[in-house]
Amino acid sequence: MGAYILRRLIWTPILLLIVGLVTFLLNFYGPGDPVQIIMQQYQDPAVVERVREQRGLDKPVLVQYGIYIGNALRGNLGESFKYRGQTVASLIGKRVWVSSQLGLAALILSIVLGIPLGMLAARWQGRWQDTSIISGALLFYSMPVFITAPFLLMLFVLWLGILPSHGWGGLFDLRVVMPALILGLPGIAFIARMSRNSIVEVLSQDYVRTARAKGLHELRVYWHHVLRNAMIPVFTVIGLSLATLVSGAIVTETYFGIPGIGRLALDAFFARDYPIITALSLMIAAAYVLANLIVDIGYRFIDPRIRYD
Amino acid sequence: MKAKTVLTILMALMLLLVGCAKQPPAGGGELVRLGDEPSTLDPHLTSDVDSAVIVVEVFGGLVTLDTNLKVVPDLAEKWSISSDRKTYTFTLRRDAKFHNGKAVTANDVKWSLERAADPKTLSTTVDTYLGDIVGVRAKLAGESQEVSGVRVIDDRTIEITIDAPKTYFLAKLTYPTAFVLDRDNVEASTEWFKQPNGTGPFKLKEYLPGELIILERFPDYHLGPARLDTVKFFLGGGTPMVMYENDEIQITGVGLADLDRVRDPSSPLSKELHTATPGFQTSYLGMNVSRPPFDDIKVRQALSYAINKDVVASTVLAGRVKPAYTILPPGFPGYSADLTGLRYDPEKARKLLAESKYGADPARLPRITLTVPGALGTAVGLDLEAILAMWRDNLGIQVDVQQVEFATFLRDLDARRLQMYAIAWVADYPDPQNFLDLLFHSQSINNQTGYSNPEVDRLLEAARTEPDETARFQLYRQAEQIILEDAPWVLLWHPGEGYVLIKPEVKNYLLLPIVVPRYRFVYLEK
Amino acid sequence: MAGVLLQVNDLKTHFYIAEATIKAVDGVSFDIGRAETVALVGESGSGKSVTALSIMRLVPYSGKVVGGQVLFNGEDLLHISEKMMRTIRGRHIGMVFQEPMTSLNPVMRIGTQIAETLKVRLGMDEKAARQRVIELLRMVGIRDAEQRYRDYPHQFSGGMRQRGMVAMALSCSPEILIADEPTTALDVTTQAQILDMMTALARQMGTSVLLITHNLGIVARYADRINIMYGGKLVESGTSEEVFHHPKHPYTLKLLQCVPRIDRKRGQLSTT
Amino acid sequence: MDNNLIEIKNLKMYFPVVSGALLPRKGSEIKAVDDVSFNIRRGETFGLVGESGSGKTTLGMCLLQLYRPTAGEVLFQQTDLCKLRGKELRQVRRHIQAIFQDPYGSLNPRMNAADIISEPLNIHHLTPRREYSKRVEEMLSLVGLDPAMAHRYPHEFSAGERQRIGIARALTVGPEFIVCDEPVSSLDVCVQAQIIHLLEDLQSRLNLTYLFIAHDLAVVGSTSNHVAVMYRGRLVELGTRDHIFDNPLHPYTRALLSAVPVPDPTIEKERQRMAVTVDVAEAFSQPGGCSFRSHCAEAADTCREATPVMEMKEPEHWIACWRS
Amino acid sequence: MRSFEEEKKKRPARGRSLWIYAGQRFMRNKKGMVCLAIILLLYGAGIFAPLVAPYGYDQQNLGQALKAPGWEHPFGTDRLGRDVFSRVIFGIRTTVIVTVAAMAAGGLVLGIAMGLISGYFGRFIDSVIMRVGEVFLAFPDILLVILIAATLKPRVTEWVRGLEGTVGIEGIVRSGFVDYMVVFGALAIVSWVGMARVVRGQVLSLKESQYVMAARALGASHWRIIFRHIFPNILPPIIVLVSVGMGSIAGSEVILSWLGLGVQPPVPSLGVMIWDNGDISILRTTPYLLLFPVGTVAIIIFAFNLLGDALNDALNPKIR
Repeated sequence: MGAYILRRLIWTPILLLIVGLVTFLLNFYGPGDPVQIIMQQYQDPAVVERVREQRGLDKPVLVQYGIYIGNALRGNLGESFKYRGQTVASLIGKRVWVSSQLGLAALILSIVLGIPLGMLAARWQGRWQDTSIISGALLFYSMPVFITAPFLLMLFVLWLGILPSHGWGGLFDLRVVMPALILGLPGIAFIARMSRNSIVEVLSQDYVRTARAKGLHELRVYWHHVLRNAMIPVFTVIGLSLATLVSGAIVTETYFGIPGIGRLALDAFFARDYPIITALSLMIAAAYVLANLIVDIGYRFIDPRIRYD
Repeated sequence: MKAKTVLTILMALMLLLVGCAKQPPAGGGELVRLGDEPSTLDPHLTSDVDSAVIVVEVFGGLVTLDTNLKVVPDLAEKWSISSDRKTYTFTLRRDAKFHNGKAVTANDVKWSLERAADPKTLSTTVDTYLGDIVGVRAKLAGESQEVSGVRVIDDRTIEITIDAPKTYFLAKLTYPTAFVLDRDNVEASTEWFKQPNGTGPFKLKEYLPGELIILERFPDYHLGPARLDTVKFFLGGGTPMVMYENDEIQITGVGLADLDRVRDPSSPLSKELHTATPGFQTSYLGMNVSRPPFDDIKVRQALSYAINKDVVASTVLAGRVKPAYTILPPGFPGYSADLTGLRYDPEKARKLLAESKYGADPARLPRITLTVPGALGTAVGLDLEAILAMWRDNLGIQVDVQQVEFATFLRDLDARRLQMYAIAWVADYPDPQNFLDLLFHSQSINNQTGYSNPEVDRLLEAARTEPDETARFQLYRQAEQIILEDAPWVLLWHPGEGYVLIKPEVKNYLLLPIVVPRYRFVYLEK
Repeated sequence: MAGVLLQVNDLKTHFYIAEATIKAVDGVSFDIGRAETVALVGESGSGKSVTALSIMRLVPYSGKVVGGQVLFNGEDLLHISEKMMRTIRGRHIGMVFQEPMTSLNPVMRIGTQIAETLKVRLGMDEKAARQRVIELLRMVGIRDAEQRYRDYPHQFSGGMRQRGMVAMALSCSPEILIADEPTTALDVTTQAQILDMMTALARQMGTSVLLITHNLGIVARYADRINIMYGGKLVESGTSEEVFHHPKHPYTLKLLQCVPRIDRKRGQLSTT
Repeated sequence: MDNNLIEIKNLKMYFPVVSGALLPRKGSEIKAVDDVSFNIRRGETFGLVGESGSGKTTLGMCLLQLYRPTAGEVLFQQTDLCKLRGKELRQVRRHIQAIFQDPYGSLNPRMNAADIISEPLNIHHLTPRREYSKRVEEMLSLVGLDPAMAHRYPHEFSAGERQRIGIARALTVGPEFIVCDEPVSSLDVCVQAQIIHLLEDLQSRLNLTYLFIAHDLAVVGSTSNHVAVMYRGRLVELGTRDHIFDNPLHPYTRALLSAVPVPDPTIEKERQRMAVTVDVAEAFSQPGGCSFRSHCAEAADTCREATPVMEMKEPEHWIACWRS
Repeated sequence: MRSFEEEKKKRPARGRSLWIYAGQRFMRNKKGMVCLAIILLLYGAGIFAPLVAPYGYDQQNLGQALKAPGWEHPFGTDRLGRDVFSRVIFGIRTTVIVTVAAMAAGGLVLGIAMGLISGYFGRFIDSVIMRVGEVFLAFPDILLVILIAATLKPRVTEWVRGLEGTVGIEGIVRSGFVDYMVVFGALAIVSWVGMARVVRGQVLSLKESQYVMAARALGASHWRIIFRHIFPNILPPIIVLVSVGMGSIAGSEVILSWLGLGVQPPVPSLGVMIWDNGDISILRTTPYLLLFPVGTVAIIIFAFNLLGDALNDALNPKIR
């Protein structure tokens, strides 16, 4: 186990280095020039050259990358091109936190609603309740945010008038309800479906028959024998979705005026704001690696059969 | 040039003297509205509207513009111009203060101008706005430490020398690049602009990037303090109409889809609807005159004659724009109402096309691709779709549309790779030169259509040095006339009246086409 | 034979798969006396396992007991409530399944799984249950029972898992132990140990055993009486001497002839 | 010993257990087959018995070169198969074939019987394509199946029929030697008997040589001429069928035999069991010495100190035990 | 439950492959059949859009703008007076093109190929492929799509347009096929990993199966083993994944339109129609502009997902 984690931890920086390099190369060789975008119509070649030189953009790409990594190791992620004068860390830091909280709220919502729905569907496996739960979940899964967001706004803000329409106040603020609901809906559907299939699978296992042959009450059979086994694959999915938390939800954040990372990321991409792009892609990659590690370690606790060595 | 979606450049500052006559009534409180994230709050780096909106409230310069686009004093109380029209001597106001109470001196002005011209500052606008000052280019090139054209006479007097007599120089000084900063404040930290010490009517009380900006009244403002206590800008975005109707914000623009509903007299919202003066902007479809079929002037003219802009503007866009028949927007210096442009005439269009070297058969016409910038959502508006349909119906020409992400678009535009492209030009400063010379002179780097007419070049060059304004404008009028006839552009729209909803308690909120420090006049009436 | 403990009368269990009805158990009758070992023998698909599951009312989803009686102490198990049935399962009828690898919950400790029945069915507290489980583990021949109590199934070998299953099945000293192919998946030496241990314990507790197997060798060694099944029906019943030495049904005869025996040589196998 | 078709010399098959944090390095190894030697004569059935984990299937895989052995030689007609590569190996495969245990898993469920049986012809280009169907019919009749069933799929056959198709597939290329890896262990007894009978019949008709791998002593006893007993990767006893079954010398062989029940209540109730105290899989990690010693009633100090080697105790009867 | 040999013998099973059985099971699945019918209906309508749609997609009538649904215009008209029903039908045609282009772009093929190679050959190749895959998984794909697709797309379309001009055909670019090919081609570079992992897992277990062992013992080449023995047996899970994947591709078109990466106006796509009208103001004033396209997309995603479920039941039956 320790060796496994160590191996993963050694692989992580290598992976991050590669991801960073790929991003850098894409930035460098991809079309579009951040200076040009900053300059808009002031395309004075002398000015462009001056800014490029000051920003170190005229150096060979590998040198630029080396400098970037060197600075990053010292905790300096550089300065944004578009948001001039602002450090990348100050731009990203708080927004990641907001996006993560929102993602977490959505995740919790989808777990809290998804798993019980899946259990109910599995309980009535093959009957109309099963079909309607799973179809209903799927229907919401199929709804783009472009319709759920306006609809919720109409319902909660304009008709019922019980929720504010925008802004962010943390996990324990009313304003989290709508965006979390919208982000959570596909998750609810996905987790419900997955739990349902997993539970159905586990129900046909021999040890469930053993548990019943022991004369256990059906509830106890579910709670002690079915659920924990059935949740192993569900856990993987939930664990891996942790990685997506930090990347934010562009459309939803825009609809509800949430100061999250999604919109910043998109704007940065379009403005070729390399320092932000690179920092974000490194952050997302790191989150992915971390989520994987959490899943792997978590497995060890859920499923005693797994051993890494 | 630049798309509507991407942020435009600050044009001018306006000083409005409205309300100065009366004593300010009570009416403090907080004004809440949506805002866009500023790229920067450093005036010397400011080059976009979103930044300028905040910057002009917090900072100020020697001069600014009034409602008639006349340059009026700000930190300077008066100035004199030497007889060779190259040297300007400014006298500073006695009561001009920074937010921390320190008086503004001539040394502050000099230091600020030199900071803007310092290559380390990385200002992208300094060449354009301060490049006329003697010594600025030398400092930018690293050849000198000081700007020789800026001289401190005494604490309250400063002298600025420019390289040649230029009538528009004072107007350029109204731009944030020329704003005055406090040296101690700037040198305190790299992110000093998050606690700026400006000279504007408002202090920056709080700035949470991506979330909000709160401005607070500066009680000692030299032109008379603001009445509002604070102004709050939400930067995170949201759904404006809902926010407005839910009383979360007090001002919002009205979109096309809501316009009918809001304009309906039975709607209570109709009483809160105001119209804004159009901005100085022209949107158009540029044609690369070296690429077939646009190498034939008749094809270009035919395309212009074949579209009924009046119908599109009034129905599809619900009157939110005005059809453009001239390059210069109405009300712009040098605008002449007697230029008619190419008006809708399908018969003439068909005839011109038939006369062109490609003939009347659209199948023989080289294929036309219209490139449209912008990434998020459809950059291709309904107006363009309507125009495409008119070309198809009136001329039988099927134009393909290609939507291209902005960075790539910009590069292709500069490389003159684009056959036909949609874009808009917003004036940087109120002078016809900013439109006509920049965009149509054959040697201009901004001439992306490749349009070249020796007669036009001659007129434009003559206008550059013509000291008499009337004569200059006459030269520009002649040039514009020729350009309109040569039709390198399919002119589309000038912005029409913008519709804005303002809560009834908000008073004296001025709807202006340009960025000005406007919040100091606003008051709330409970 | 000290009276009949379990009597199965004309049991019928059908499966409904894809519009076809499969009569897995088709009119089976037999009985088990107290402290007796009765074997149910048949090839795969003969319906012997379904019979056992029908007795326990654990027939899977697609199957259904459609007729007959299962009299346990005179009471028909097919007609009591599910709640009553739960008190029978584990407490009065224990069961050992074929696959030791999959029949134990992989994420639950062995000790916890065995203790579960004691706590639920006998109402023992944690401590008493634990004591009893350790005792049971020792009885079924697991060394270091205190440590092994905390092990997970995957830490046990196949034979040990089956010992654990036996401990679980016998934990409440049931009147009947149904052993469904308990050693098929195990090596021959392990098989002998487990069966010896299991029957010895059953005898000690006075528990009757319903031994379900396809292995005639095992039957010969452990069963008092034998029921041979074929195609869902009983074809022959009798004491083991009767069945082995004087088989009446041709199927029984064939079965006996097919079995390879270590005491016979190459080429002595019958293939009729 | 010209009569030997197969000679196995000091065969070893170790599987590395990968470990290490930085770079995967070889830690311990699992010695699945450890220094095994024996010969198989032309035309005989050589039985290999052992319990699960004894390495008997690995040995069969090594023989087939499906695993490449760590060390040792597998001589087939004096050619060392372990040294063959690529095309040469492919050609030899024609002569050495295999029958597998699981009648459900050994046939590709997406191919019908004719495809399965004709595939070897296709691989080795033995017959023109137009003769495939004739050949398939021949093979089906040979293994006692109705040629009309050629276009059925595996799931449409019974377990016994599937095993016959597996045999037909092995025979299509005309092999001399067949590794039968537990060919009947998952079949019902009567089907088992039929398949064994078929194998014996084919052996005499086609002059085949079998390596018969099984865990069921009774099956091995009823089919083999020579029998080898394997325990934890090593051979412990090797001899003729009668030697092993009537006069077992190794304590493990004896324990094994005594554990097999005889389907006769009269005999069975008189038989004595040899006590095997500990569960087999439990005492896995004791290095050196006789691996059976912890289960052996006769174990002594020598058994702990050195690994016993095979010694001939009587003609054609070898055993690896210090105590006999 | 073991299978019942006796019963089986009575069945008239004569040379019917597992595919046919799966087909029969699928036909009995009402849910699956309904979904298949819906998909066929919608796809049929999309493919034959010019015949099905009552109006052209760009047929404007400014005098008939913003008419609520009625007899003449079942889904109403938009601000340019175009028939929304016809535009939805043509939008479905774009969805058909999107799904076909996504398949043609090869993310699927790449994933399967990588999974097969990785799982089958194992060892070093496996480690390399899986490591590379991890980098791609960790890489934010939207970045790649924007940087590659957004910038490459104009070049590619320009090139194809030139090609169209020389060959004398028209409409390939206009249909959006090229756009989507480029976008999904870029996506393929990152998205193969998921499929590769599924395939690899399947291959790893099949590799040890006895019929693969038997084929190896027969001297079958690697390619024969991969394509005759392994590939057909990993198809069922792939088919299920593809069905569900088609749904998400149809859904992703909305996001692609939002990023400006889809078909170019005036050719409609459901995504463009949703994005253009995905606004609360539209929902309050002219909801039909939004609801009909959204409903259509939802039905397509929904049907593909349920179809996937049904295919799964049919192809990977488990005895309950």
